[in-house]
Amino acid sequence: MEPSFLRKYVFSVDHKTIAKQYMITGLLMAVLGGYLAYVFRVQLAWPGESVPGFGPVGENVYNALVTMHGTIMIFWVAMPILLAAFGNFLIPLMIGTDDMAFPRLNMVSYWTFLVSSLLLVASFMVPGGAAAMGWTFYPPLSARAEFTGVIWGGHLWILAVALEFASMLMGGINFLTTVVNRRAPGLTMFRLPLMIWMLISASVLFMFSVGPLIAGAFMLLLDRTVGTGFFMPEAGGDPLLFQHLFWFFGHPEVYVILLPGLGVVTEVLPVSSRKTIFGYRAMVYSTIVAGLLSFVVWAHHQFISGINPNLALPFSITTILISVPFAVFLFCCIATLWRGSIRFTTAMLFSIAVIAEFLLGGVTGIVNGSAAADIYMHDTYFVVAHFHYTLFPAVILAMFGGIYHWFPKMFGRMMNEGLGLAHFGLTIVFFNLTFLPQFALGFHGHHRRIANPESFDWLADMQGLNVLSTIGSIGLLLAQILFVINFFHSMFAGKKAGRNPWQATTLEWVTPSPPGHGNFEETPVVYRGPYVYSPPDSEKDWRPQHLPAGLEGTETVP
Amino acid sequence: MLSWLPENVSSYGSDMDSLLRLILYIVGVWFVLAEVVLIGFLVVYRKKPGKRAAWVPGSNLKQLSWVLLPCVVILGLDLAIEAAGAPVWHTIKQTLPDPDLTVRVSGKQFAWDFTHPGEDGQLDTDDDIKSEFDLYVPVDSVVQFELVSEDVIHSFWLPHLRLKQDVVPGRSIKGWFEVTKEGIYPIACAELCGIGHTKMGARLHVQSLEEHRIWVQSQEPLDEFWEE
Amino acid sequence: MSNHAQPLPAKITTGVPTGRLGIWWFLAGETVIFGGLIVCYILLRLHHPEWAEHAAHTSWIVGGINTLVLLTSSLTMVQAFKAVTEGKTQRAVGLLGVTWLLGLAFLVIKVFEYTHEIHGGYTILANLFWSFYYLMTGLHALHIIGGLVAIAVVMARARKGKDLQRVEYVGLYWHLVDVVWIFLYPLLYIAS
Amino acid sequence: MNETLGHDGDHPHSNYVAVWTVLVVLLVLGIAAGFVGNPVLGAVLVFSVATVKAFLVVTIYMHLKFEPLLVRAIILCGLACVFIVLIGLIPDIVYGFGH
Repeated sequence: MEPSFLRKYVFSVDHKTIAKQYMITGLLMAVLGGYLAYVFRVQLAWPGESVPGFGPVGENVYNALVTMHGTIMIFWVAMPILLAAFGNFLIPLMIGTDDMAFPRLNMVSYWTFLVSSLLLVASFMVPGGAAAMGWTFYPPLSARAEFTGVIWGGHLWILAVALEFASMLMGGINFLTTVVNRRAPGLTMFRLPLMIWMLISASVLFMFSVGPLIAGAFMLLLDRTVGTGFFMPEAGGDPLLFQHLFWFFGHPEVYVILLPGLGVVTEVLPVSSRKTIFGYRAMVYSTIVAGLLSFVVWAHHQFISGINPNLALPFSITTILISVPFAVFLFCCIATLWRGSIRFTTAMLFSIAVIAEFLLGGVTGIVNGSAAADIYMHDTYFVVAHFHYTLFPAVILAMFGGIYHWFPKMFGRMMNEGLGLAHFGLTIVFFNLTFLPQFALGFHGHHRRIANPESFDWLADMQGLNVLSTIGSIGLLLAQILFVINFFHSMFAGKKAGRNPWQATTLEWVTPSPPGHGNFEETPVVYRGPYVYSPPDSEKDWRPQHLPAGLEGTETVP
Repeated sequence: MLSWLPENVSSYGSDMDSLLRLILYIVGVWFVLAEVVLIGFLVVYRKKPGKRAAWVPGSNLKQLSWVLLPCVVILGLDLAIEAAGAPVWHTIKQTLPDPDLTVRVSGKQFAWDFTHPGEDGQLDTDDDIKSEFDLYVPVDSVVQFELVSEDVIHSFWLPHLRLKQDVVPGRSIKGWFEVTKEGIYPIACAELCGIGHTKMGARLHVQSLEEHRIWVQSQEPLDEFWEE
Repeated sequence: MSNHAQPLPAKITTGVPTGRLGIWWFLAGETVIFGGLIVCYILLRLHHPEWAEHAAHTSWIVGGINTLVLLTSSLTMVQAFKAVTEGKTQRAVGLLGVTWLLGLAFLVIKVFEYTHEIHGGYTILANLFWSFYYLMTGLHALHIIGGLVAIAVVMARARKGKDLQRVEYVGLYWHLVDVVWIFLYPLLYIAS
Repeated sequence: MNETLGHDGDHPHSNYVAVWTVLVVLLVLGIAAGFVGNPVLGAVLVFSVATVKAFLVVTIYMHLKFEPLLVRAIILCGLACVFIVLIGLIPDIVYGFGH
């Protein structure tokens, strides 16, 4: 029986449809977030000028723009696309099952997310405009409407974020239960593709870190609406309490959106270099260590926020120690390329770029992680450049890598490689043009979140760098038009993809492209680890996970 | 990159600059090294006809040591960076030398209020000198400041002094600086504090001891205290 | 990670039914939320010893009765689960009904308590202690209401002999709400 | 979600009424501890009793003691996070800001 249109495409319980819904919603939100970035970048380069396509940017409008840009990119782009979309699409396929453990919960999770997105978008249109307290939402600024003049925008912001958290929690419960309980026969934890490890690590981190912030959000909402004083010193509350709750969540949250991106890299690298991943277990363990450490580093966001100065050193040490597991991870990625046979597909180029650019984000993190150096660098453009160099590769570049890689599986057609190459080149050039100058601005002491750099004389001679950065950001946004064209054109007119266009070994490539309802024609049985490429005892350079010994290599190449 | 730093005029600023230099050298070397290796691999091991990839799973310690040994070095360098940073942090944030002058800095939306002691050198007395936007301190003297906020969180930011400290309502946070060169330096607010955040700035006037004494004498004491 | 095929492991899943595992993940999330809230309260409470006076205005007798009600409802809930495993569906439905009524009784007592306190001038804005009091007990009461809805749904299905495994799941949730109250009671009513 | 009862997920049952009796006794003990003169000792007693009560409900009513390690680990991780927050914030929130 064919399900009705509504059941099939709208209120679907199929994990693949839900994944696509998440992806489309996330990409639309990314367009909005990018547009906001365009508006405030133009304001920063040419302060006071009317921005084409927007109009003049007032100071509170500027604050709202940066607040919403941060909020949207973290919670409505990174999380839905990397965690929810890739997670929903890949988990059942990669572990060889027909669907998530709780398909209806999955649907509820998406619709909760959609409602939260609509609430957030609606907050631009209410009187007073959108929230303008910074994406970190520090009280007291956020605890009383009169401090910013934004009333409904702030309420809606909290409500939307709370719903988004609820949606991601439901998704996380689903992911974890599915991976723990529904793996195909023979698929032990250490035969899971690394992407699955990254997704479940991210879900665990999210689930255990978000609780205190949800409690904090309840308190903040009461402070705003009822007038209680949980975070107001005159009532006996403490503003720093919220910062602690926020960053106890905030740092693991960075890894929640980072790990799935690194997971994409670990999937694409072996396929495109025809070589098994280097140090599978080392990568798994370093991810777990980094995840554990992420719970004891949160105060590094608060070195100069008035916390007890004696706390800085312990938190600084734990922070800098995080560089070790990530170094293990990245070196393993690089070592995977050693003596490989590298094919430069678009997905591979994006994955390599993730490593190359993330390295710069990683090493500059040391500057911020050192408590003393952070006295100077905190809240400057150096921090802005640093976290864009970590999050842009891990979120946006990895997202593109993942889409170019799994698009054939999602839609049954290949994306255009020529357009993909052009998209890649322009994206990388303009990304660096946007954010490299910001390191220099940070060194010069240009602090964040000011609408007009010309308010301060000492910043005047660096204004050229602001202009450069803005030109880069405009180019970066325009370059994405190529991706949009490629995405939609390939969806309908791309070259038909077979089951396994990349000759990859993991289970998702066993299914038809796109997989039908129920995914697998028969439950696959897994005989080996995920990345058996170019094994020494075989002519073929790949050996799928599901083929029994003796039958390896019998699968026809599509 | 260090040439982009604004001129340093504080006693501890040069320590900060050397720390930044040290960190940049260390991470710079590693960054370049990693990128060179990465790009080298990409070039050397690109797909060539008849050449197939090797089987290197990295599952034993011998192979893994290629990755783990550099990481041990990184761990050592991390600790070296911490060791270099700890004294700087200690100087700026964990010590309070005996002050030659104590001032109170009060952040509010969207201005800085400064309270200087009068001729008696004490705060909260009749001859306190208040000023908005202008902080006057003598050169080569230890200035202790007490940060308070009247409304939201601000951040007391003096780039030329390499000093930044958030100002939190409900807390009174103490710190210190010593300026080594006369002149006028910008003060900004580095924490988003509302609509006027962009323009929330002030000036630090660093005067010679003699000029500062004359300035203190020439100020009118506070009116409100006369009436008491 | 060898390239050679290895024999299949005998058993790969945890042995925990999927639904129950999902509930446990959910409960872990709830633990962190309530835990975070309780930690905030404890921290500020330690900072403000003077809150003891305010805490003295909560009634330990009414709170104690409510604790007894919830403990008893947990007993009937777990007995309902036992009845299900023994195949006594009608007995299970009856016990669920008793649990439901006890939950309702808890809410009714809570409403009287709130009314009394608000008439005494102790509103949510009276003091930060009372803000915490209303936030924590209110959030807990919302969980009770949610539990009542869930129990009603499970009861309706169980009466027809369907989805009996849900009796256990709703029970796990109900016990967690009970555990939260076990901590809220001394925090808000007793310790002064 | 289509499991039926009777497969390997089942637990043995304990004497729930006896546990309930213990819980009620503990409740009375907890209230009594609130009237101990020394506030520190009183608080320690009250919260020890509450912890024992919670432990009984979780292990027996919720059958945690029959669950595999994974399930216990889930709950313990949650509690560990709560404790990290508590310990990490004491220097700042309890002693951090003055009057």
